[in-house]
Amino acid sequence: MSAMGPDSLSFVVVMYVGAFGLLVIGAIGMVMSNHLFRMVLALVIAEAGANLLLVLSGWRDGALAPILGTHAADVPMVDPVPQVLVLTAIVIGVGVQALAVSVLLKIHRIYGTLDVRALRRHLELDICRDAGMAPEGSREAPAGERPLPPPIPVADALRTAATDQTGATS
Amino acid sequence: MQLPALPLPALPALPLPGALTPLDLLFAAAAATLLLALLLGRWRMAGPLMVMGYGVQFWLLLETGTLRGEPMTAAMRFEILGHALGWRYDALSWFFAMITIGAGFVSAWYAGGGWQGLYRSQGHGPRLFHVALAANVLSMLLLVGSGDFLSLFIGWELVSWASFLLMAVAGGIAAQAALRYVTYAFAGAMAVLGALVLIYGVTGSFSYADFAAAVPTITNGQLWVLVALLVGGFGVKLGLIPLHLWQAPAYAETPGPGSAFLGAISARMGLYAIVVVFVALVGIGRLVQMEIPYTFISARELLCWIAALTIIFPTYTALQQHDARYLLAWHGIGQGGYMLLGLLVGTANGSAGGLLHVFNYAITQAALLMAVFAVMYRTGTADLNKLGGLFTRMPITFVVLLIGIISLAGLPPMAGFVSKWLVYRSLIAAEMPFLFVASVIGTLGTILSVYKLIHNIFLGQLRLEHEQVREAPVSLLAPMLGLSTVIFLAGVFPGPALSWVAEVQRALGLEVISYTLGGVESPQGSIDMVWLVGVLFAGFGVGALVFYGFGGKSKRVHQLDNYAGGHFLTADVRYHYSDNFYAGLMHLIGGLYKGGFRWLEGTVTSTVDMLSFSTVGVYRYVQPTLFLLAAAAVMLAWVVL
Amino acid sequence: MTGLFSISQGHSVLPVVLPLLAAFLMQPLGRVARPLALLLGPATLALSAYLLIRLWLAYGDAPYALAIGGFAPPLGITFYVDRLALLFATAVPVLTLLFWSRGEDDADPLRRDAVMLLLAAAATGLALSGDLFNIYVFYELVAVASFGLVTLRATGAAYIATVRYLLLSALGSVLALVGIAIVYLQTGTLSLAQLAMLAPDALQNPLGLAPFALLLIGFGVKAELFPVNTWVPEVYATAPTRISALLAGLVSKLAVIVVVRLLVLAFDGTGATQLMLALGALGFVTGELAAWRARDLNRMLAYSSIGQLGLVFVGFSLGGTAGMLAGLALVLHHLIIKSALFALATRWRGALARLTGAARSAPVSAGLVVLFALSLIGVPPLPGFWAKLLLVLGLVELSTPLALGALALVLLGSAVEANYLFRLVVRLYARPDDASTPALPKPKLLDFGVASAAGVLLLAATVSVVPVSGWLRGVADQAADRAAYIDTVFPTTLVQSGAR
Amino acid sequence: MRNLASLVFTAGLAFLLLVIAAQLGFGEPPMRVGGAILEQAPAEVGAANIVTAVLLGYRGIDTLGELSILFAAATATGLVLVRGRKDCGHGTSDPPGGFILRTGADLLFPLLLVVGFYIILHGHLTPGGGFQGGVILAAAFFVLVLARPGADGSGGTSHTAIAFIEGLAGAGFIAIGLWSLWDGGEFLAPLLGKGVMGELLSAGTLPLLSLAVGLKVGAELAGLMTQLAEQPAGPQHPHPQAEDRGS
Amino acid sequence: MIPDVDLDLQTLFALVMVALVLVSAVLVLILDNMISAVAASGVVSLGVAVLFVLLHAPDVAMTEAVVGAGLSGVVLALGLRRLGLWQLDATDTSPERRGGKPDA
Repeated sequence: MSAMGPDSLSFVVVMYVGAFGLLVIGAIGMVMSNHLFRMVLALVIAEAGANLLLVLSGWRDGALAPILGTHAADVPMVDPVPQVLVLTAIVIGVGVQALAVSVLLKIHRIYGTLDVRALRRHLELDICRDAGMAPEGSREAPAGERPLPPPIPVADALRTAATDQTGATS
Repeated sequence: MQLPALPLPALPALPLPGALTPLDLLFAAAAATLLLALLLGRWRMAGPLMVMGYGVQFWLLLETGTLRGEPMTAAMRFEILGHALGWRYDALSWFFAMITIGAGFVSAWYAGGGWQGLYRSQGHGPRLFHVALAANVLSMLLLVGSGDFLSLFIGWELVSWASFLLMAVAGGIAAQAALRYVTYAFAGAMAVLGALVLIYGVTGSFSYADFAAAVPTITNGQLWVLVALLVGGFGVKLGLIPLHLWQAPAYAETPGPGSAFLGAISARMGLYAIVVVFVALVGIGRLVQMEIPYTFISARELLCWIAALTIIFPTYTALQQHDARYLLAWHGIGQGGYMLLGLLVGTANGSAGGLLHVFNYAITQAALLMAVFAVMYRTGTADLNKLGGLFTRMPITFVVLLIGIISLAGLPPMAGFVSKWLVYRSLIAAEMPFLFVASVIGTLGTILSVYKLIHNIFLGQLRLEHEQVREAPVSLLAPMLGLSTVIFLAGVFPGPALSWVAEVQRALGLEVISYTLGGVESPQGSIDMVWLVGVLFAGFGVGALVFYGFGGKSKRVHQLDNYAGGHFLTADVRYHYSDNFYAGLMHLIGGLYKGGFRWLEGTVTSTVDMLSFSTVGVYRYVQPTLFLLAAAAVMLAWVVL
Repeated sequence: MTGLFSISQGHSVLPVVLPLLAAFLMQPLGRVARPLALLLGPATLALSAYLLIRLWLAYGDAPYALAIGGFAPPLGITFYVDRLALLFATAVPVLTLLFWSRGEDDADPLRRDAVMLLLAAAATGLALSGDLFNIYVFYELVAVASFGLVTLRATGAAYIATVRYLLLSALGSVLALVGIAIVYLQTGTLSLAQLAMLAPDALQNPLGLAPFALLLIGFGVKAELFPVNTWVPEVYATAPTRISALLAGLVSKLAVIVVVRLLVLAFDGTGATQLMLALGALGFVTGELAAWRARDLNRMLAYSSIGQLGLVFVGFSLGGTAGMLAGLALVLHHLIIKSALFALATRWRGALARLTGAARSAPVSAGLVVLFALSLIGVPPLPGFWAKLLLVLGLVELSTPLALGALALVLLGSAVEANYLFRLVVRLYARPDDASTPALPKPKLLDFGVASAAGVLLLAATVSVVPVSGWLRGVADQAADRAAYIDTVFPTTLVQSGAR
Repeated sequence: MRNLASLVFTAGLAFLLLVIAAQLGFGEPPMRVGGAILEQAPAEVGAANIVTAVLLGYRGIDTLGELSILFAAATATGLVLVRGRKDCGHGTSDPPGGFILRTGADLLFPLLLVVGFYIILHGHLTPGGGFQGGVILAAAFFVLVLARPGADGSGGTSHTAIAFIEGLAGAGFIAIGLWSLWDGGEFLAPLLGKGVMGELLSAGTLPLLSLAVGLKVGAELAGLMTQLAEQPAGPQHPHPQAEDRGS
Repeated sequence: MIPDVDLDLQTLFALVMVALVLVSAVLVLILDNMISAVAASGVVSLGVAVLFVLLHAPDVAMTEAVVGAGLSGVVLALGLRRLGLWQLDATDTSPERRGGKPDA
């Protein structure tokens, strides 16, 4: 721990807790939510957390911003490299979010819902239809490839039932 | 058994043409035959051309002279990724190569003749068939000549894929049976690869010599793993008991002469590999020392009992078959058991019996299958319930089948008797009475099923639709008759065949059998076939003399010019029962046939199916990011803690 | 441009920059001279391929480092060009050209070509870059470009698959960023060469392995590592087949090569290799088992590529030159075969049931499928066997219980693989029972050309296995050599100042 | 069950990250590369703002990569959104902004432009630079679109103009880099001397680079937001909620 | 530029900001109404921007403020508008409207 005394230690601890807190909350949000839009929001939070951690890795206690001219030249300055990395990371995050929102828009237009479970079923049905085959577990493609008994159309069943009575009575 | 280390001079990868040994010429001839089949397969005269190709190969094999001379190493040698890859022939390889090329020769001869017209009419091109046959012969020649474990595995894979090609040529049911075969064969090959790699782990190289030297130092536990993997892997091809379900449908559904070739030699490649690894390198003595704790069974007894079961179960399954090809294919599995049993006994007579049975059974199976396909050629079916009384129409095929089943059942005048007798003799001499009883039960089953075979096809009442059936064309009869004479001669004068076997025993370092022209002269038991057959034919001669000399009063009448139970016979009534031939016997022992092995295969397939169902579930999970998070947490925990 | 003819080491940046320039100019040029814009993409790729081949010929044997912007290595970003990097960098423009989508979907061609160029530029960057964060940026560019390309078919399923893949990849990138932050906190540098120098003391402790685990997950998403590859079947089934070919064949390999460079330079010797071995073996088994149930060709190829990449991870995790050689052999083998299989899939897309008797109408393609199936499962004379043999021998030499378990899994997985591949082959050659199976679409000449070229390449490799394996061993030795990497980036004169 | 599993795993991850954080060095990072840059940056690049010096100088290709990521995202959004728009043309876009929004937009537009360009041009002196300035420019144009969406909701912004600015700015960035390569140096090496520290015309090509970045980012994001604004509101099948008037 | 008046004041200020940020992050996940969720994510971004200032990283703070609160706020809001989720009062409780709140 640097010579700055105990309280600077608590500053860094607070910051680390903030960074990891954001990261974890973002992760929880992404995994547990059932609505795609909320997952994108959680992604925003997770990225903010990661960026905070990255800047923290360059922070030096008692050092100032790496801008010359605003303070005396020989004052210790914070490490500029992580800040550059974060600049890039933020812009990447925005790019990915914009793309995510636009794809969500198209999904909503086609399926009308953004619920993860419903979309998962839609995905499977669409892939099977696109490949030109019956989806797994349906009548045409039983899961275990065990052929199902042919369906008895309702009309015939009634007719056979009717003939049984007549047959039985005659 | 010391296969000398491969002398590996720092040769460039491909040798100069000047230093070609006859062995290289043999490989080159086999490759040339394959090329010939590829290019000229569709041409009508392709059949005889292929026969000539196999003839050249046979001549070159004799040229190598490795039967009696010292082993020959091929100049074709590679150094890939630091592993030496070489081929060498010794008496053992010569023996198996001779049978392979012989089987190829006869099959090509049979396929080149009339059968080609039938095959073409069924919508298949003969070119692919000849290519598959030539590929099989080439890969088998490479396998039997393998000089180290790497070339053994490469040859093994080539053989299994070439036989897949031959099986799948006809398509339809054959293709499905071939697919089932490929699954078994490739699982076996992976087991073999696992074993070879473990050997590499122990000895540090793929050469036989290093392994032979390292065998005494290998612990029993490691050797048990090797035995399990290698016998499992090679046993798939040989059709040992739990892994035999694929062989009957696969060999039976293969078109005509292909089935004869596969039945004759293809399964024996598994035997060759087991001989090379366990008899030559590990040694039967070492197998005897590997005791299973708390039981008196050693590794050898275990393998013997697997071989015995392989004799019994398939033979009694053959009883129930109603298709002649399936009946003979099931027998193929059964007879494999005899060969392994003989070799595992390890005494002079035992191993000689095992090896001789490879030769005898090869010619017997080929002759029988060709006879059955001749019947199919004429009548269009091999279903025993739809045939009968063809003796009058196809007498020569009848004679060929008769000679074949006598040899298959192991009765005196024919070759099968000599090798089975040797195996029985060695079992008694080696104090293994229960195994002897098991093999006799097997022979009983064989006799019953072969009788069903000849009775349902040739004896009994001729069917209306078979009235105009003529004898098989000469081009089919010639190879069949050739094989029959070989069976008869090998039965009467087993001397030459025994001489080959003696050379092989010497190459393997086993006790050599003392043989004479007529049979065996040894303290454990001797037999002189010439004298035995002489007595037999003397008896026949006396019987014929009495019959023709004094009797001869029989009058040939038409089969319906007869009466039974006071009624005249009419053509539409069946007086000759062939369906469910052994109902009584099956009633007695039917309980044993719950399809235990089919159930075993079913469990394996359903476990794989259930596993894949769960893994697909993983890939279709609703929330993929959960897996990412889980992976992160688990990996960090594993790292930090 | 006098530099065009006399190639200099400085030009090795061009294959990354030129496609970017072309992508930026695509829109303005499109509005000015549309046909010229459509030709701009392939022309740039051809130029960068030409440059790379000239570089290979001129400086191929000895590796060299290139300081971008003229700043000395630890401060600025360096490009490290050795044979492995050149090999993959050249593969990028060549394969992108071969799988250049020729407008079969009605997407806006200008935007699609721009995104393809970005993908190619970023992939080349991934192969050449020698800086940790620079690799992260190029990886992210590859990811965003692939998101764009996967939606080209504009079907509902494509969008769902893309958004699931996007969220998974974004979360992976966040974790990778955390990993980079921890690495920077510990070593204070991002240049791989300096990391390699500092690694023995800074990164060996468990705290060193944590960033590797995070980076492995971050880059594992694209490299189809086991737990994070759930996106693969959906995306390859819904994306245009040529894009799937590019993603499966090439881009996943580059992600693997990046992970391997990290492993070799900064994190070797730690428990990292066991981590990769376990995940690789699991990936192989689940990939093969899932492929066993697949009922349409694209998803089967997707699962098979997951399996093969699991095998690649097992190969690279063996460590040392043996592991590098095994991994490289598997990677190149899979690259050729998967691209060719997907090229065939452009014609045979859809349910496997429709392929019954396809060999009758497309005998050569069916023959190629047989050849590729045989080589995938490792049938001897074909190169697939030698690659698998190297892997299996490496596993036995490792002979830890984990390695032997992985060996058993690899062998069992291969048996399952043989079954489902040859179930397809038998279906291809089966006689179609009902004539109702729809006629297959006419093959595109270039795709058929790609597949047959791959087949010829495979056969050539089979015949010339000895020289090819010698060359590959050279590449592997050079790639696995840490000291050479450090010396090339920090010529001995600068070592003192660099490692202050 | 899924939520339980995710809670367990996330708690585990949080705990492990904290364990790692505990072992990490607090507050005194090993300033290897950072320290060297702090010393050499004023001399080598001559920019007052060392972060911009690193951003456009030392790690220039990172910025180029990031630029192309934003370009890729914008183009991919274009690919995704532009395709479907033609078929369902009923652009029930939002109503024109109220009086306050329109006058506010007119007042803000010039101010935003000035602030944007100021930040871009002084990137190498004061905090800020290409990206921040570019976003402000984009906001300036988008405020107009919000105020007067017009019939198709694009508020009259011409996509061709945006495409040209975007393309040429990006090409400019790379041209400067290639120029230094062609000039015998390395790609993106700083040129045109250092100038006087703190002056507007100092740090060689950095201001030009940040101008290129600013213009490109501005054009791109303006185009992105306009494309989003042009999308028809609500899902295809009419939704009860679609017609109510948002604020 | 905040003068270094007193170290613990800075720590106290940091504590407040981090608490604010974490609370609004949790709110993003819990709030039913999507608009308020987007607003909460804006608050998170601005909070993090202030933290960046505390960490002497003015460039990053400006970028985060402009891009986080400005651009992503606008993009997400536009997305909501077009998704038809722009719904001020939370009366309608259909799951579609509630945005599938995590039912932990």
